[in-house]
Amino acid sequence: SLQTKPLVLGTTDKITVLDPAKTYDFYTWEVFQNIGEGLLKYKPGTTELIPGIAKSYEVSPDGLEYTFKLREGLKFTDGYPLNAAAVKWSIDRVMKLDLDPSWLVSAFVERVEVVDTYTVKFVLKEPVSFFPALVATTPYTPVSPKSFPEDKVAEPTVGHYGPYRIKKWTRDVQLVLEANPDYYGSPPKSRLFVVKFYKNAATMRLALETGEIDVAWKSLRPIDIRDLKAKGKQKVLEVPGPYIRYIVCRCNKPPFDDVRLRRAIAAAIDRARICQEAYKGTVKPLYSMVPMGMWGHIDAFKQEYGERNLELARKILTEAGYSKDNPFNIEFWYTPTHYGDLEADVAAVIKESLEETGMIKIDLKSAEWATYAAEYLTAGVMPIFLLGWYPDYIDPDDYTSVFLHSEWSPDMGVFYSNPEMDRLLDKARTEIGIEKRTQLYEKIQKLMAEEAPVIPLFQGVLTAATQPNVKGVVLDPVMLLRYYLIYKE
Amino acid sequence: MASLRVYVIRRVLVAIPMIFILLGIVFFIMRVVGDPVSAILGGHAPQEQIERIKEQLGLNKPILFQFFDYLGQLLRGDLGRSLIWGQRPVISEIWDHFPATLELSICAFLVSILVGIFTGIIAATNFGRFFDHAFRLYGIITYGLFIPWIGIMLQLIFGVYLGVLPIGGRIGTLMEPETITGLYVLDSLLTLNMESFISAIRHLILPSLTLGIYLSGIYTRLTRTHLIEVLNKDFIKSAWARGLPKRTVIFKHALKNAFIPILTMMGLQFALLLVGAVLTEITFSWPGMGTLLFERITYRDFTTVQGIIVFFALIVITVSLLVDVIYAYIDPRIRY
Amino acid sequence: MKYSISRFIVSNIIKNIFPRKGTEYFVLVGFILVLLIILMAIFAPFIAPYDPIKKVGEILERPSGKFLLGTDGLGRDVLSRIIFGARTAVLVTFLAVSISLSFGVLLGLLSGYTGGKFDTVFSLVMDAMYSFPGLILAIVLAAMLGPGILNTAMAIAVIYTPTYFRMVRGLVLSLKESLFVEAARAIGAKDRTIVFKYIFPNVISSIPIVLSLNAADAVLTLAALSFLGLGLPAPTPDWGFDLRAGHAYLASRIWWPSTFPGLMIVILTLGFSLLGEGLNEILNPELRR
Amino acid sequence: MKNLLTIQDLRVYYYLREGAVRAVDGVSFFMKRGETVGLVGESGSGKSTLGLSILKLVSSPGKIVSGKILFNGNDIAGWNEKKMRLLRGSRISMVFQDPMTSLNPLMRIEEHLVETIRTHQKIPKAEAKKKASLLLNEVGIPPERGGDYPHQFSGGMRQRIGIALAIALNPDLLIADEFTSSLDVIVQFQILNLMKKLKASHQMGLIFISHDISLVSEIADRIALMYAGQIVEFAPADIFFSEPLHPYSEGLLNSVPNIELSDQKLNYIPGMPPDLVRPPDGCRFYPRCPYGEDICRRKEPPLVQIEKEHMVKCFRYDGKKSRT
Amino acid sequence: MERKVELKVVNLKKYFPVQKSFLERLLSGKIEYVQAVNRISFEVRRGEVFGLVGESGCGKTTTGRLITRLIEPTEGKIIFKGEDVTFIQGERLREFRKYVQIIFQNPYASLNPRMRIGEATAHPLEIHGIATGERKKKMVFEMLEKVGLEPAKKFYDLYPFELSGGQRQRVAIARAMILNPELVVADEPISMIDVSLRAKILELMLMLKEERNLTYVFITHDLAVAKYISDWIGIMYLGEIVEIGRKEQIFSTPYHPYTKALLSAIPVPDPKREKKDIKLKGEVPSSINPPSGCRFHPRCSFAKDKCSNLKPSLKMVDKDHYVACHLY
Ligand SMILES: Nc1ncnc2c1ncn2[C@@H]1O[C@H](COP(=O)(O)OP(=O)(O)OP(=O)(O)O)[C@@H](O)[C@H]1O
Ligand SMILES: Nc1ncnc2c1ncn2[C@@H]1O[C@H](COP(=O)(O)OP(=O)(O)OP(=O)(O)O)[C@@H](O)[C@H]1O
Ligand SMILES: [Mg+2]
Ligand SMILES: [Mg+2]
Repeated sequence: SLQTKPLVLGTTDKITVLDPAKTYDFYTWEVFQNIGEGLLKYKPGTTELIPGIAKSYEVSPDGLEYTFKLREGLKFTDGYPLNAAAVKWSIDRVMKLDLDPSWLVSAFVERVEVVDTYTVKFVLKEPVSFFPALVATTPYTPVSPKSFPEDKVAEPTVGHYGPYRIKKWTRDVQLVLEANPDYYGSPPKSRLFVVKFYKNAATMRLALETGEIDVAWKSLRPIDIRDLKAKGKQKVLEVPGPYIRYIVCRCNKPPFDDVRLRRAIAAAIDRARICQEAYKGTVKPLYSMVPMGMWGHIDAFKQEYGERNLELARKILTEAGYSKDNPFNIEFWYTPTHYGDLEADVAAVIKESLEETGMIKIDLKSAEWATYAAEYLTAGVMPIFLLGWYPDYIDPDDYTSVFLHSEWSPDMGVFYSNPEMDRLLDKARTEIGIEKRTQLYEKIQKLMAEEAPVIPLFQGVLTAATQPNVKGVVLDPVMLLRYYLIYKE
Repeated sequence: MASLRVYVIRRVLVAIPMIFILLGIVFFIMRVVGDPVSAILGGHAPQEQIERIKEQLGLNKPILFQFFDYLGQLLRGDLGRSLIWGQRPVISEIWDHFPATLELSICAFLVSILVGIFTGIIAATNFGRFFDHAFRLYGIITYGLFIPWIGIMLQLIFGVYLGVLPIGGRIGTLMEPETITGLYVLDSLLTLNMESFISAIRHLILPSLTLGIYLSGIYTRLTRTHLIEVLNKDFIKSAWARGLPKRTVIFKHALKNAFIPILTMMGLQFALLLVGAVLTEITFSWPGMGTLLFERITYRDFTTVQGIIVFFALIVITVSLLVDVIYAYIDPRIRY
Repeated sequence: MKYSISRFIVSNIIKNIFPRKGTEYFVLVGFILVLLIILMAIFAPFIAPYDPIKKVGEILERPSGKFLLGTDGLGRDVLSRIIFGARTAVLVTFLAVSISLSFGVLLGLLSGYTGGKFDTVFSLVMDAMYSFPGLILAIVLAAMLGPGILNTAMAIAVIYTPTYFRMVRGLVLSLKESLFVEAARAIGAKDRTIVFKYIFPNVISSIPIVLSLNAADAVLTLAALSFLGLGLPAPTPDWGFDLRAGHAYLASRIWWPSTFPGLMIVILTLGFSLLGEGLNEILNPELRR
Repeated sequence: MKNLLTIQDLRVYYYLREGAVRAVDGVSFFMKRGETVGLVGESGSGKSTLGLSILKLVSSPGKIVSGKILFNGNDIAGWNEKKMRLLRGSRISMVFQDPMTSLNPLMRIEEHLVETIRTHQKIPKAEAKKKASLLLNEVGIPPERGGDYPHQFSGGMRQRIGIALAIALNPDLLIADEFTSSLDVIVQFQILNLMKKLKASHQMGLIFISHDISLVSEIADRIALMYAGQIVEFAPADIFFSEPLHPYSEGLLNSVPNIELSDQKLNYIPGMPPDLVRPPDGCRFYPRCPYGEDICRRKEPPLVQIEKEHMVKCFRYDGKKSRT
Repeated sequence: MERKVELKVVNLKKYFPVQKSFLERLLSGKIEYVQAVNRISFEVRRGEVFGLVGESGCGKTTTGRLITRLIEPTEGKIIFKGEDVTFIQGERLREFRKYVQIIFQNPYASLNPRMRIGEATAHPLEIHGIATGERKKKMVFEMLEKVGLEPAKKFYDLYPFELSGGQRQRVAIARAMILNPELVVADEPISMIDVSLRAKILELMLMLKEERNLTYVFITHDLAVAKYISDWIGIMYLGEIVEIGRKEQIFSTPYHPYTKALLSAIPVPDPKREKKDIKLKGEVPSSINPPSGCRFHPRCSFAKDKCSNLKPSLKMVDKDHYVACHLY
């Protein structure tokens, strides 16, 4: 019944909610990159922003007003015109609904004004250096007032505008996309694109091997990646992604209100072993919260402690009054239900590597994700625990302020507060000009390594495995796969 | 048949208190062990926000009122909305997943019944001899099998080593038949879509075998005991004494009578079928109710979990009702 | 009286422990399997070749002379893990069964003997719970209670209490109507005497059967909860959990981390079921067929 | 006149783990066309087993070990299942004790009859139905109730239906196993009368199995008294009741209260019947026998013929009626 | 010589609901009653045996259980030695149990399978605090020997399942007699015992009666047995007593058509006896909706119009001989 054989991509992720005002997870954002488009977008393969629905934009000298000129004559897939009014309506809707991702708009944008049919102006609350990056995020994606209700979350399959449009969507089973004939740009490389949702990575891998799917994307297990590489029948593409994992120390209460203990942990942790043993080398050790590949990154923790320094750790612990006979006893928490099956392994390796000091005694504790994230984390129940971070927008700010700024760090369970740090972060946020900001972030990272409220562990690696004839899989730090570039030869 | 109709009506009436009790149990267990507000907000929300949500959800009222509110809601067919993501109505989440579970359950049920009754008959008619012992053992062993383990073993053999059958999912890419009943096998037959039909069957084989084998042991045992019991009854002796052929005696007289207690047990075992289906679904990534339940529990999607349980409860009651009615239909003694 | 019941049971077991015919091997085999696993649990530290929660070899090594059943995804010895896993299984099963047994039997006796409204309501509730798919309740309970030995045991116990309740209540009801209880009343026995001297001894003899069949169910339920990650916290060796961890390596044809823990679950369950079946034959000779 | 049925030295054992239960152990007797043999004995003496073995329906673990069953002159002991099937229900039929359970609860009684008739006679359904109504009428059930289920009938009526089923094909021999013992006396009386009537009109032989010796006396022409798997006395009914020879016969008759007698002195037989797995070596009745002598303990007494049709299994008689 | 009245039953009635539980009632939509015993009255005199005869299901056992206060009557009075015991409870009921005992029909079910013979027999002594320790044991041994369970020492330690039916019934008798009761209700005590042993049990019961001047209510469905053991006989039909009289009167001059039918239906071990015919139609109707008027009228060949409307009451036809029938 199908004239063209579709390109099939498998993933173990899922579409949570197909509404830009509500969705706040990476995978659904990826879908919006393909069925929708922001005013600005990233050039594939880079972190460089290029025009999207907007042809161009201007910033007022005070950095408070951004004026976008839209492309003309665009239509949503429900036929409704995509103009300045629709953009304003969409942004207003996000702010009014006030759901999970809305802070990405409402924290920065004062209001949106329609200047003329194709010109729209964003008035900011205060200058934000990374506003264009924000504009490229999903909450800024315009949707059609015809298909989306103004006052509640909805998941229509029409009313978007992007290279693809939805042909059929069976939740948790598959998403069938077809080329959007009204798209301004070059049409997608594959006319028909199917995303198959898997619950189980092993199944997905077998599907790849049997040729049922063309691309396996987020997330094959390390062991499968190793196997596939070894077999060599499929292509395996890897690139460091902006996804990071780290340890959080609860800084406001004993024992980790004592900076020495945090430093001891930071020194004793064995990143290499975690990457090798739990992840079979599919992730990379990380020495700063700002991920590798992002401007401003320095290996701050390596500079401070070296790759691993057991001696230093023992020294600090001795200073803090611990010894082999009087070890530092601590509960270490992790969650088995959110970060994949390997989390327990990660925790076990951490336990071993810390206990190698001979002066630390770890009691591993776990809680399922809802309790972990919704209750324990913010209530400060867990003295030290594992967490992970996917960025909201691609800027060092998103990797630092949230953890280190006294205003937000309680939300992340860090409870860290340092006026000097707050000052540096605030400055870096508003400063325009990449040089100055780079310097600021280097300072921030150094201070972070000294104080070690959070201890970076490793950076995720983006891996996609494809059939040999598949081309156009562009993996980039933005982490959102552009389906419209993929095709089969 | 008027009396049968009256019986059915009465039986339905009797089911009502059962429904209340089950709903009550579900409701109170969920209230006792879970806190929906913190599930929605996370533990650190300010007090006034907690109060606001409580009021929105009616959680500030006494628990009995809450229960009656909840019942009222249920009567309108409203199971509430999911707490996460799109906050979709729970009922649509359920309808999305239920056909998959239904399809799997039906197939597994058929497998288990066919295998179970067949082996049971052989065991009973060979009472005390080799096949009897062998199938008794079969019954005990299968009952002790752990579904995920059988599943994984089958996946290893047929999916990984032989590579002949898929080990997950319901159907091949873009092969879904047009939705009529939601059961792929049936829909593809109705729309004469052979490609879909084959794919659906191929995907069904391993999960239904897993669940079917597990359940078949119970039917082996049931069939065996009840058939032996019936075969020892005077009316069977009397049937032999009248010179009726073996086929008639075993199938027409014995099996039909043995079927009545088996049917009752089927009703009771239905819960086991559901339990098995949950585990099978998770092992085979089958997009059904079990997978949904498991996913939502890990996200603490309180209302969806409650909705699913209520739905299961209603199914259980409906099935036991159905069983009783079929029972009354088969057995003339039951009709009052 | 205590003596008499135990003598009755024990003498019957001894009489049957060396079976002469087909199905009577059931109880012997079941008994041996269960005993072996209990011994394994008790003496785990002496039997296990390695520390079950330490990396002792390369990851995912095939079974070999060094690691008889290979290593798991973290380089831990699979054999040692399943040996220690017996502890978890035995302990949780024991706890769960004891809890549900005590509650179920007590409530069943009370409810059955007193009768009346209390009984009606109670047995309706228990029936409802019984008819409900148990594992699903257990999943919800376990998820809400969080991981841990006692919590898991509680979640399992809750769903099996109705089994005992129903059995005991049913027995009590029929015993209450039985002629020998009526005879006891005719000689002027008080209620308490009737319950403890006439009803209870007759109830207790059926308990071993249900108990071992239930233990089989409890093992499966525990395995299921662990398989779903709702059982004990890692890195406690736990068959269900290890089975699930092993499931990940399926596509790589790495079968040993999943096959063996699963096999242990099956063996222990089988042991309990065989024991239950056998006891059933021994203690209820009239049901023998 | 030729014998309808002759049983010679029949042995039927149940093979249990404890050993073989010798339920029928060397039984011989005969009956003529149209006669009634009353098979009497206490519970467990092997009456039902004997009855069933005539149809070769002894259920596992029971087996016919040896002996002859001559029916109309043919030894059916050696017949295969297929041949036996044709015999059952048509030439020899059987009525069972419990009218509650001897009919299939899920089948209308008419279906029972039609099924039986059509198993043995290839006639159209309608004709079989007509025959069924006639039969019901004959046993005193209104034929219009043919469409009812067994549970809708009372015990007596069900037993009548059982009889209708048994005589449906005009058998030569009817075996009735305790078929009135669950009925009340008055109904029992009615059924017994019906049986007598049918027996006469159908020219059937009847083996009437019962533990109630008084009841047997009402219908039997000959009495076969069983004790522990053996026939200890076989005699014409009037002789048996007036002059019982075997000590067991004597004891039994004396232990039954008789409503006709006033100031009856009841007797009883001490002890209990033997275990049929390990019966006593000599005479099986020896342990309970008031006249037991040494020889009785050592040797099994033969079944001796006293008169032409009177046999007794006791050393006290030696081919004559007088005691030796 | 007129003996003292030991037990008097007046208009005793017992209805059992058919639908026992709430759910059953809901399922069938109505409440029906089994009219098991319907206004029966009789007297039993000290030292005599009152035989209660009737067909299966006519309410004999129910009457026995009512008399021994094992179930509560729906209506009516039970007077034991001049005292109204219909509703006594607690200690007084326990005291009553010392004097009134019952032996059940089924010896396989009336003994606790988990209790040794000795314990079972001794239990009444313990309950009523009559004897303990060695004295108790001695009394039990004596009793066991008296009922013929010799050697008592051996039987003392056996379990019921190790005994035959006759032996079990002896245990039941021993247990009933050990308290030295005055009135014993024997509910078909021999019907489940082998024919050859029945006479022995009857003899034992008669011996005990003579020895202790006991009063028996002897329930049986077998007129021949009743004739053998009783002084008085009451004929029951469908929950009602249709005829009462001294044994000789019942057998020589039965009045009620039902009694007559019963008498002629009883088989007699004598093939030469001339067979009488009985003019009786049908079978016993259900006691849930019993016939109106005289409950026997649908089967009676002498029934008149009156019989279907009016319930006949017991009328004296001779001295000590009562009949409930419109014919007289
Ligand atoms: N299926 C069987 N398996 C083993 N033993 C059996 C079986 N049927 C009968 N017996 C034994 O065979 C013996 C004779 O049994 P049978 O039923 O023929 O006696 P019966 O005279 O008909 O007794 P009743 O009057 O109780 O019906 C008994 O000892 C009985 O226990
Ligand atoms: N506990 C009860 N509940 C309901 N109905 C009962 C109960 N006990 C007896 N009946 C009914 O009452 C009627 C009389 O029963 P009862 O046992 O007194 O008769 P019976 O004369 O002793 O009969 P049998 O000779 O069979 O022992 C029967 O119809 C019986 O079904
Ligand atoms: Mg018999
Ligand atoms: Mg009775």
